[in-house]
Amino acid sequence: MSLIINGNSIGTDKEGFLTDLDDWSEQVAIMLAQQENIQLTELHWEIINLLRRFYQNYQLSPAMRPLVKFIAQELAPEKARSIYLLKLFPGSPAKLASKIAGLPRPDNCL
Amino acid sequence: MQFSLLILGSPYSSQSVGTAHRFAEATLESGHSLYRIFFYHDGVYCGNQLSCPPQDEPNIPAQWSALAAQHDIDLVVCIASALKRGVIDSDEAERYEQSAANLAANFSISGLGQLIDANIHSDRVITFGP
Amino acid sequence: MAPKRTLIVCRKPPYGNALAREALDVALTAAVFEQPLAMLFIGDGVWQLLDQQDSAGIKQKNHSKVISAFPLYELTELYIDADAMQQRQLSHDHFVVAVKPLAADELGDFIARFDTVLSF
Amino acid sequence: MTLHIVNKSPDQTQCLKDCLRVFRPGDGLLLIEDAVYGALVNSPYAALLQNRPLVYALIADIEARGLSAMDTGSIKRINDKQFVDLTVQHSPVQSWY
Repeated sequence: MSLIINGNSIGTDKEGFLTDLDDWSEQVAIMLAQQENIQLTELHWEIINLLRRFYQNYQLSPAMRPLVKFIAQELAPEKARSIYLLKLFPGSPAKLASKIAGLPRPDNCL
Repeated sequence: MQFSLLILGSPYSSQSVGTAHRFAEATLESGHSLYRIFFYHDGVYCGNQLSCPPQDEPNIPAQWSALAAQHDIDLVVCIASALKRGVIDSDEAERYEQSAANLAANFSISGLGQLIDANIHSDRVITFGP
Repeated sequence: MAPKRTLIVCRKPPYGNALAREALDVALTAAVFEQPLAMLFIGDGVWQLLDQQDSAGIKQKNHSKVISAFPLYELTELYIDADAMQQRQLSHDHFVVAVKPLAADELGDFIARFDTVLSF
Repeated sequence: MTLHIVNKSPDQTQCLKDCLRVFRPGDGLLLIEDAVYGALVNSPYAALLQNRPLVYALIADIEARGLSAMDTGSIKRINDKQFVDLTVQHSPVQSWY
């Protein structure tokens, strides 16, 4: 699987996670989001940038609970709720947002 | 009592895998049950069905498969340990676009949550270090 | 079912063997499943806690960065072998997270309080 | 009471020494695999292990290594089923390797 951006092919796995994390760019994020039928707004970007910071700090793709805690710490308590994240990234927000933010596939816990 | 085992050693490199197998048999002979055997670290190689030992050495993956089939024991290789070491089932092979799968019969590939679950449901979790 | 008290004992230094990192993954998973958990760093395991680790040169993931995420995973029951710390002339300032010291004569009783000990 | 299981020879790793630092009266100690060399009365580590109650060594490992006829002093030799019994009688069980 791959995305084509400006004529360059960018590898992803079948679920859309980047093969090479260094390929990530804002444009890649927009395309990854489009594949999930998500139109990125400023509120999405706020979470995406936060996830990238989380990964930089901890080298982990977060599970829901630590992500929520990190949001409370870094953004605002009212955004540190799974309902808020579900609205932006429906389904499994931590996994979906991690994918769009160019983080590695989270370890399959189950 | 209900036991689960955590196996970390590599078959054919560490005796610990054999010790764990004898221990598993002894628990069953003593009337206990085995809830799950969780293979982590190099232990995941126990799930490689492509092992081809000489005829006068045990086929370790086949031994575990047989024990599991006979006593209905859950054999789980940790997905994070297994995938990077090239132990893979057909679902994961498809996901990662690999040409083959090699997980031995009666093993499943799953996450560390299965170790946590085994701990919750067992009276004892015994670790066999590499 | 009553939650089981589980202790992860870390005895290996980081990087030389994957077990050090794999122990952290077990801890993170237990945290995600909201299982009560404590960790004890003994012997060479205390080296895992050093801050200032920079593993880029050996192309491995940074061990201390993962440990620094522990508070976000609510992993706060962290204990250290005070003797091992002293032998290596380490102080709490060297560490990436807060850990509670246990003296040699406390270790055995401490370990015995748990239902399961997973040792790495 | 804790059961400690050690599987490396005392010269190979710190694990026996680390284990004995946390060992309490009443705890059990089982030597398996390469750790059974430590069970010999003539081992340099005999002083650490002899004449303590509740120290065991696996017979299969003693036999495999050609140590059957050697003196293991006060250390009790047990079989695999007795190994299981020890893990039933003790909690928690900690492995040192």
